[in-house]
Amino acid sequence: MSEPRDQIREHARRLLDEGKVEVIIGYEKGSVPLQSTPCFVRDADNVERLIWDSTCGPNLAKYLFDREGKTGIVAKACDARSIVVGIVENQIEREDVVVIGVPCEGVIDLKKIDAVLDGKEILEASMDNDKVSVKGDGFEQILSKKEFLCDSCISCRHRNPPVYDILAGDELEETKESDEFEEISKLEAKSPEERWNHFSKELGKCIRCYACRNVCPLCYCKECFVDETMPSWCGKTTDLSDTMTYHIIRALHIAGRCVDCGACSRACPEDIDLRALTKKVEKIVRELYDYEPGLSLEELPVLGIFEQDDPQEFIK
Amino acid sequence: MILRSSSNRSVVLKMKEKTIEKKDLSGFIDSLLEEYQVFAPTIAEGIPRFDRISSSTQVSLDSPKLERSPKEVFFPQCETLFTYQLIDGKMTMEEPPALESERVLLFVRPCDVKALTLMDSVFTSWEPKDTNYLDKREKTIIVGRACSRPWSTCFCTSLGVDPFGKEGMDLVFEDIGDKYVVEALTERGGKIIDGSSLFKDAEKKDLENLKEVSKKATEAIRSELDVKEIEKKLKAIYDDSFWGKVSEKCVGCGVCSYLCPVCHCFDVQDEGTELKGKRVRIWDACQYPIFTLHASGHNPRTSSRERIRQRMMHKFSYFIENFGELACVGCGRCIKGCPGNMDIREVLTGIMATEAD
Amino acid sequence: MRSPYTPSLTVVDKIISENDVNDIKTFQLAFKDQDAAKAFKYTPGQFSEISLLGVGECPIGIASSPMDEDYIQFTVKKVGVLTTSLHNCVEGDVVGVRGPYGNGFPTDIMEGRDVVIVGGGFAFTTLRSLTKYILHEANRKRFGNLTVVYGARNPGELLYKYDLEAWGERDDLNLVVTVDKGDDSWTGKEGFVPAILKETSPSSENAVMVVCGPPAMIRFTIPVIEELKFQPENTYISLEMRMKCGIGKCGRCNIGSKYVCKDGPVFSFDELQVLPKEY
Amino acid sequence: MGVKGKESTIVDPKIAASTPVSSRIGAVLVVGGGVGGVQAALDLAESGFKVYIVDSTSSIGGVMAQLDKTFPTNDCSMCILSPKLVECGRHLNIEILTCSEIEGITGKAGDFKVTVKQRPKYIDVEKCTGCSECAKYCPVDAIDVFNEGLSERAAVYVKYPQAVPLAYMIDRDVCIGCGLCESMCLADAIHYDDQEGERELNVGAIILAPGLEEFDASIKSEYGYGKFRNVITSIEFERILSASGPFRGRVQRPSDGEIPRRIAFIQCVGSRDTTCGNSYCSSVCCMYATKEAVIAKEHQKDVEPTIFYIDMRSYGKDFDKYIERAKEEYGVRFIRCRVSSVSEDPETKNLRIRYENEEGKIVEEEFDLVVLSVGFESSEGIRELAYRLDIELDEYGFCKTPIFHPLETSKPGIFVCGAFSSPKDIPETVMQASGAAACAEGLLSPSRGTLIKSKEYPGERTIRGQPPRIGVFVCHCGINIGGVVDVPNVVEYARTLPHVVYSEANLYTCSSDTQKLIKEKIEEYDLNRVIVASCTPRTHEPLFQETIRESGLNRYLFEMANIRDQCSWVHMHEPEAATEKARDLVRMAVAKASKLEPLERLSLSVIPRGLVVGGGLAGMTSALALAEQGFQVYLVEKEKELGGFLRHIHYLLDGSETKKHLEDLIEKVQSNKMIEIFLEAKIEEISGYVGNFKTAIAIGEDREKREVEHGVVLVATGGEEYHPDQHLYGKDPRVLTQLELEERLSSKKFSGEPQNVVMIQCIGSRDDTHPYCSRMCCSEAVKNALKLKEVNPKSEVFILYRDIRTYGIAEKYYLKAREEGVTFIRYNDTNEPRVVEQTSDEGGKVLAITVFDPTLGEEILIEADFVVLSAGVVPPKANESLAKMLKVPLNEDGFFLEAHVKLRPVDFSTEGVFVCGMAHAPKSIEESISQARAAASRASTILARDAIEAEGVTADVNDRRCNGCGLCVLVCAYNAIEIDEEKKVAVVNTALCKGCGACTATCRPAAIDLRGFTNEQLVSVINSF
Repeated sequence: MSEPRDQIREHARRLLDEGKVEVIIGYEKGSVPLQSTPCFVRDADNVERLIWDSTCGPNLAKYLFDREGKTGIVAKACDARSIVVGIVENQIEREDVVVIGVPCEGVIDLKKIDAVLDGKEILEASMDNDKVSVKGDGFEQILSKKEFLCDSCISCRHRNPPVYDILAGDELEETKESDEFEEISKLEAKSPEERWNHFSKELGKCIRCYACRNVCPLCYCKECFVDETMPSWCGKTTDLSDTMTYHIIRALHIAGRCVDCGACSRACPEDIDLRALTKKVEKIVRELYDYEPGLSLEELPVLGIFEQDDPQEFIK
Repeated sequence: MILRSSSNRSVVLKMKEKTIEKKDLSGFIDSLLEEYQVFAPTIAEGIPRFDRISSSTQVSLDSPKLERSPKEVFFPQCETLFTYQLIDGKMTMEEPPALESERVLLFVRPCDVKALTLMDSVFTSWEPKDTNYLDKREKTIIVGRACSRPWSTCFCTSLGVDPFGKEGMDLVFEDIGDKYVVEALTERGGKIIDGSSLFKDAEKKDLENLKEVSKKATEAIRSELDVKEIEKKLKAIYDDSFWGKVSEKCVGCGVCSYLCPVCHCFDVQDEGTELKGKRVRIWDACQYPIFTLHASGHNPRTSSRERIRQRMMHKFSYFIENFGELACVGCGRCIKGCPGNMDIREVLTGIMATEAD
Repeated sequence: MRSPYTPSLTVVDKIISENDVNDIKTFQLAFKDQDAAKAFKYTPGQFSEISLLGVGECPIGIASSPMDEDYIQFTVKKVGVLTTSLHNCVEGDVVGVRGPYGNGFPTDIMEGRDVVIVGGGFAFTTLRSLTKYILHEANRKRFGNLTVVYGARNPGELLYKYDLEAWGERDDLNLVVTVDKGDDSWTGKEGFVPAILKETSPSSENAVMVVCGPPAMIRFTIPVIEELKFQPENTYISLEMRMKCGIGKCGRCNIGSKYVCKDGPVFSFDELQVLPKEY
Repeated sequence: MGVKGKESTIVDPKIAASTPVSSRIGAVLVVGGGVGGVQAALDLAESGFKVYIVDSTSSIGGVMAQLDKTFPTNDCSMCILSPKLVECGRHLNIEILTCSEIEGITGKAGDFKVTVKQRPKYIDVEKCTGCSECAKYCPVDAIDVFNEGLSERAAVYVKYPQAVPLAYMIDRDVCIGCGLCESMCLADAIHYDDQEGERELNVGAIILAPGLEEFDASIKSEYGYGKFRNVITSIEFERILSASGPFRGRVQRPSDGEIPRRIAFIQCVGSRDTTCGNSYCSSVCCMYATKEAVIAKEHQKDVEPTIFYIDMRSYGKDFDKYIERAKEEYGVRFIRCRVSSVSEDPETKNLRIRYENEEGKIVEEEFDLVVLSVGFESSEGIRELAYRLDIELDEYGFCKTPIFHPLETSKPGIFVCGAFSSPKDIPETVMQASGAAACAEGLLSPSRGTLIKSKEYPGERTIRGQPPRIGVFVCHCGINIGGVVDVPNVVEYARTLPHVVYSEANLYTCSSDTQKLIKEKIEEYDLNRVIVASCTPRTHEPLFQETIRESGLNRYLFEMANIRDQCSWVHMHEPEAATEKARDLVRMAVAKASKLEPLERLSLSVIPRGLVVGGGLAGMTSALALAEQGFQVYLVEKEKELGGFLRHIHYLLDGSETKKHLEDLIEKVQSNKMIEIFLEAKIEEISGYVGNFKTAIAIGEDREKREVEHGVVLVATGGEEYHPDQHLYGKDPRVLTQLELEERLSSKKFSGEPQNVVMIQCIGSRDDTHPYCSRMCCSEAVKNALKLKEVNPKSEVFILYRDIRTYGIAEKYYLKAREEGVTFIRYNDTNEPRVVEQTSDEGGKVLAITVFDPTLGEEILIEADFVVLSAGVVPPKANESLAKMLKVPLNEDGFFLEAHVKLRPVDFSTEGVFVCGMAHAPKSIEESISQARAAASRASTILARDAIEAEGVTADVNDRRCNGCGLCVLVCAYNAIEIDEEKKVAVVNTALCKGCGACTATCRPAAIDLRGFTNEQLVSVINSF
């Protein structure tokens, strides 16, 4: 079998040639080492721009919302799950999308690499299966990829896209090595005061740039609650009360929908621990309803339906 | 006090260069703290930014990341314009008091200082002047630092910004290894080092070293762009399909604007109730769909195509028309910050390469 | 230091409901502070930022004439947050005002020339200011013939019915009021503004045209203006744009390099021709 | 909105003999104000009849008001009952006579004259505002009967806080006549000299819903009730569990107030017990005991409940699932045995229970608390009532009813519902209540609408564009509010609030003179919004809305500030803080009121015709019930003939034949001019909504198309016998189902040699694929066993069962079967019987059944000539497509899921659609008939109107924000929202919207607002706080 990257290119070429899609949304090499950038290929001659490696972080499902026409999309497992949520929530027409699924072993968290380089800037980088070598002014280092994966990738339980039309690459074996909710459990074990401090510290950093919201495929509201003015739900300042309101409500809005793709965390310019909120909400939904979003096109959104035996501990 | 405005900059003096040993720097900073409010690059919670310090130990000159722009020292993200309160049926308003003492902003890169002068144009070049900004700007002594370590994303030189430029600074520190060459550019700048025994007159060797370092740093800037007559180009391609393509991957967040040292758009909001509260101004960004949304529902910039175009036009065309300068200093923050790795250098190259259709 | 963002306080003196469905009201405000009242010198076509503390502020064109010395008036349609709150105000409530802002209509250029004022719907507010200004006895002689063409969707939507009535009795202006669709009691003209303008056919000879109205009206009026041979440099329009600060700083109301709040809102057609059509 | 008088064409001959059609009285007397009486009264009043409710106690509500939670949903009993009570209390056409008893009766069906004796309450119900001041000052401590004697109350009392009518009364037995209450009462409501009164009511029909009494547990002396303090009855335990009970929901035992860890429930106390004369089963105790065990566990985690039972009779819809949950999730221990005795440890007051376990060993176990699950029985009062009304009772003292007329007493014009006819649970009671109402409606339909009052309102004032002018009325509520909150201060404060142009204080804002005053002030001050700061909108909002409507204001321009329940009552010791809070609450109400807008109530015309789907017993009965009331009915049957399941039932438990009844019924349906029958018909499409449905039907072999329009739909699609695939069924001709056996027995094919017959219960019931109980198979088996014995007394009949579920009176036949020598052998679900064919000693091929008998502890082998499988009931496959068309849900088992299992057992949350018979769940003939009549009654509340008014508080979609995700569609219980596929936005059908707000809460981009509770209004309330 050829590399997933080559398979992607091959399928993309075929889909474009056969007129099955108008555009292929995939990744291309970014302008900064170890970054990729979304890429829109409309011409079969350009499929060579498409890449697939551990830098392919952005959740491309975002671009399917509000898009018209037939679209091919390169989707790693979490992107595919976002697409599923989009379909289930009537935002994406299943027949308008050709999902080129790619089994994924996780993507790199550049912030983690930066942290160990201690201020040295990467000027060049290359990757193979499990190593990343980075080069800069007067240094060269080989890093183990596994240690620099995004947190969401480390705890990932769905490395294979649950829904796809074409699979590029071989299915991977799912791992369940670590406890998915380990970090959350640690946080839960803390005292309310400690938790308050944690969230105050993290959310206090927010500059309200809305990168987290805008990269999230599931934040597709035509008008976000923070932008609403009649009434105004949430102040626009960077006061802690406002930033908390924003992040907590956003987490609640993606409750039962968030697939933990980690895009928000990666996008945050202030390195906020956003997953502490989203993962906690995911955990609650899991515990209450034994539900994971984005795995099936048949299942209705868990918080959109009501069943007689739904847990309702909150009403006593 | 020296009056300063965009049109009437303080008199630039030529004073003799001094040097200070690096080990003495903290002593100098601590001595400043006795007299001034001091702002300097710090790292808090992993985020490098310009912040008020209370001790020289907080200063961080080699941050692992590009620090947040110093614009927030003059134009905070959230700034109270005034507070109001209804007491016994009578409404009273109170503006925050003007700064009581002078401030020193330490170690700003030339590009960021340049950005401040650009912002001056917006806030102070016509009446009514923005008093909130002006007050802070007038009462702050800018201590620059020559940029001897540019980042890979820097492209200042292409936009006419010199990493060893001194425009807009009151005092500049230039790193030549174990010491800094220090040059007072204005009286105010000279004032803060006058009488300090830590500063010695520069020797010839130091100045030679400085030349060397400066040359190296300028060479280290890898990105070279040709943006000659870009404003004309932009006018020509205003309706070009280029904008559709270039905007396709933009998700419409405000990272680029918020990290940009020149972006200055803001929103005004009331926080509180009819009885008591404050009116604040908050950074805003032209990439947000609601930025130009009218109450009627009409929006002149409906999609990211128009919004990206506005951003580029503003920086590279409209600003030139109004002030004769580009509203970009090539600091590269937006490149590093963009979650989709949208690279303004590529956009600029794309603009220059586009023939109007 | 007084920040340009701090409003002066005024009291709502009077509220006039302007239309049948009552979503347009004229608010007559009086400054609480005499110095502020004196400082507030404006020309027709300028606007102010109207504040309700705790709600926010928004720019609103001044509907009164500079000749009205004791008060200023704003005619407000209930559309957004602030305007809705303003509509809930009652006489005696406190409203913040800062300004005046913007360039206003070029009354200096109009001097000695005929003036044609064309307005449609709610946009008539600043045109009313201009009309009142020209009609004032102290000013009337400085201007040539005055033609006012004003239309609304139906009779109930006509603003300033009291003014229209008074103006109709004067012989020093040619007032043409029209509605798209009349009702049983309507005896005036029926028809769209562009058609009525064409029918009125004012001379463009040494004349200045000022036009304000909804986009659709403007679109169909432009050909008529051209037909009537009004030159772009003698034709003025007042633009609507989302503004915030009102003083050219906050950066959202630009059309090209111009800020509508600072460089406008009144533009001549030839000025507009070089600006992008982003409004 | 008026109610039409309908022409009746067909009248039951029995009734026709009573009173001429023209002179029937359009009023009905309901005896008993429990949930049954209340339901019957509401149905009747809603469909155009004047109703009197007579209750012997001081308020309506009955036993249900005493319960804590209800099975199987664990809904709070009071929470679901109270709205009905309130509705009853304020219904223009329902008059409640409390402390009243039937004295005598004259006349006949259609025109009765009933004398009612009213005991004095010593308090004027009209004047009493329920403020409770009198009780606070009453020096007497009397036993609180409502709390089953577990707590005390004053001599002047109200039964419970939510009582309807909420008027106090004086218990003269304990009153010491000190006069304190009289001096405390600011409403001047106390009259010590109140006398017994008498009323004569002229009614066309009477519905009896007096309920039953609990068995007196002290009769079973071996359980120690009355001797040992920690032996209590289930109803006492119910009060203990209740948050409003004597211990505020804390589970504690009476002797020392300690939390009992080990709690024993002893079943069948006073039921299934010939020693006390009650050989019937009380039908509800297994479930309520399990529920009490579960709730106790929920209240106190470490409680360990044990239930001692004989057979687990969880035969109702979703009951078995509840039992399973109790076992699995709550760890409730179930022990099958009869407890022989209870003794007390005098020191610890703990109780020792002796019982014989399944292995036959005597075990003694200690418990902290013993709860006796007492059954129901008839009482002296009930016998007295029956005597006065001259109706027949059965051997147990229950009302005697014919199986095919389960709601009719022996006297025409007098109907019965609820436990009085036999022990039953709440939903069965509610069904019967509606059913009995249908009987009365059928009888009196010519007089429908003749005695009711309806209200005329002035035209609505237009307030559009006017600035808010708010009037605030602050209530002292006697000293209830005024004694804590500084009311004048609040009034003064209100005056300073924006838009408030008038403000005043009232002693009782709810009194009728204040209503007049409010109207005057609206006029005088040109008010366009009105706020009352007083008690609770739950009880009083409609009253004030009514008042402002009478002044020409839209009812939605009213707002209430709850400064009593949520302020003066909870902060009674902090008057200053309470005043401050009252000011806050008033300010918040003003903030909302200033943003209130008039809302329109959509008026929907009603097509006065019904569609009944299914031509079985339930379908025909309901069709006939509707036709009797003068409504046209379309009856759709998928088969070529009418009759359904009943065609396979040939005789009943008491041995009587069914054929005649069925033929009669079919004949009646066919000859009724108001009923149009479509046979071999298939429903292809149903569109529309309540009052206005349109249905396309394909009829006959050539699928002839027909489109009908109708106002309601009654679903009576019935059930089918499960087709077994086990125990050689279908492979061996000697393996039959009960229906097949019955067929043979009735066609006399079984009269030959004595036969050995083994019946196996729970085939296709209570298994993995059909987890529910089919309810009737036990009775069916007993019935056929008795028949076999009758045909050939020498036949040996074995019934292999898991639990014998011959609930209610059917228990009698179970006993009879045992007496007649039918052998009952229990098997476990883990140890199912096996059927094989083998060669007998005689060399013939016989069927051999092996089964493990847990009592013997060994496997036994039975040779049989026939094996009869008691196949369960399964829902017809077609239910699925019908449910989709009607947008109503099915439960997991495929039966239709009603709107509320307790109180709306025939309704769906989709208005205008009703269910009855086995489409709902497996049930008996009587139950099907009762429910069918109930469905007709519920349907008539819609059909009797010219138009129905939709709620004004409805959802409103902002297209600009809506992103068409459809979550609102999913959460809407009323199917009122659809996505416009073109515009990709949600669209609300305001005719269906009930204004519940579920969509609003679900909508992420806040694109849905609830009119009357808009985000803007609510945020302004919050902001003003």
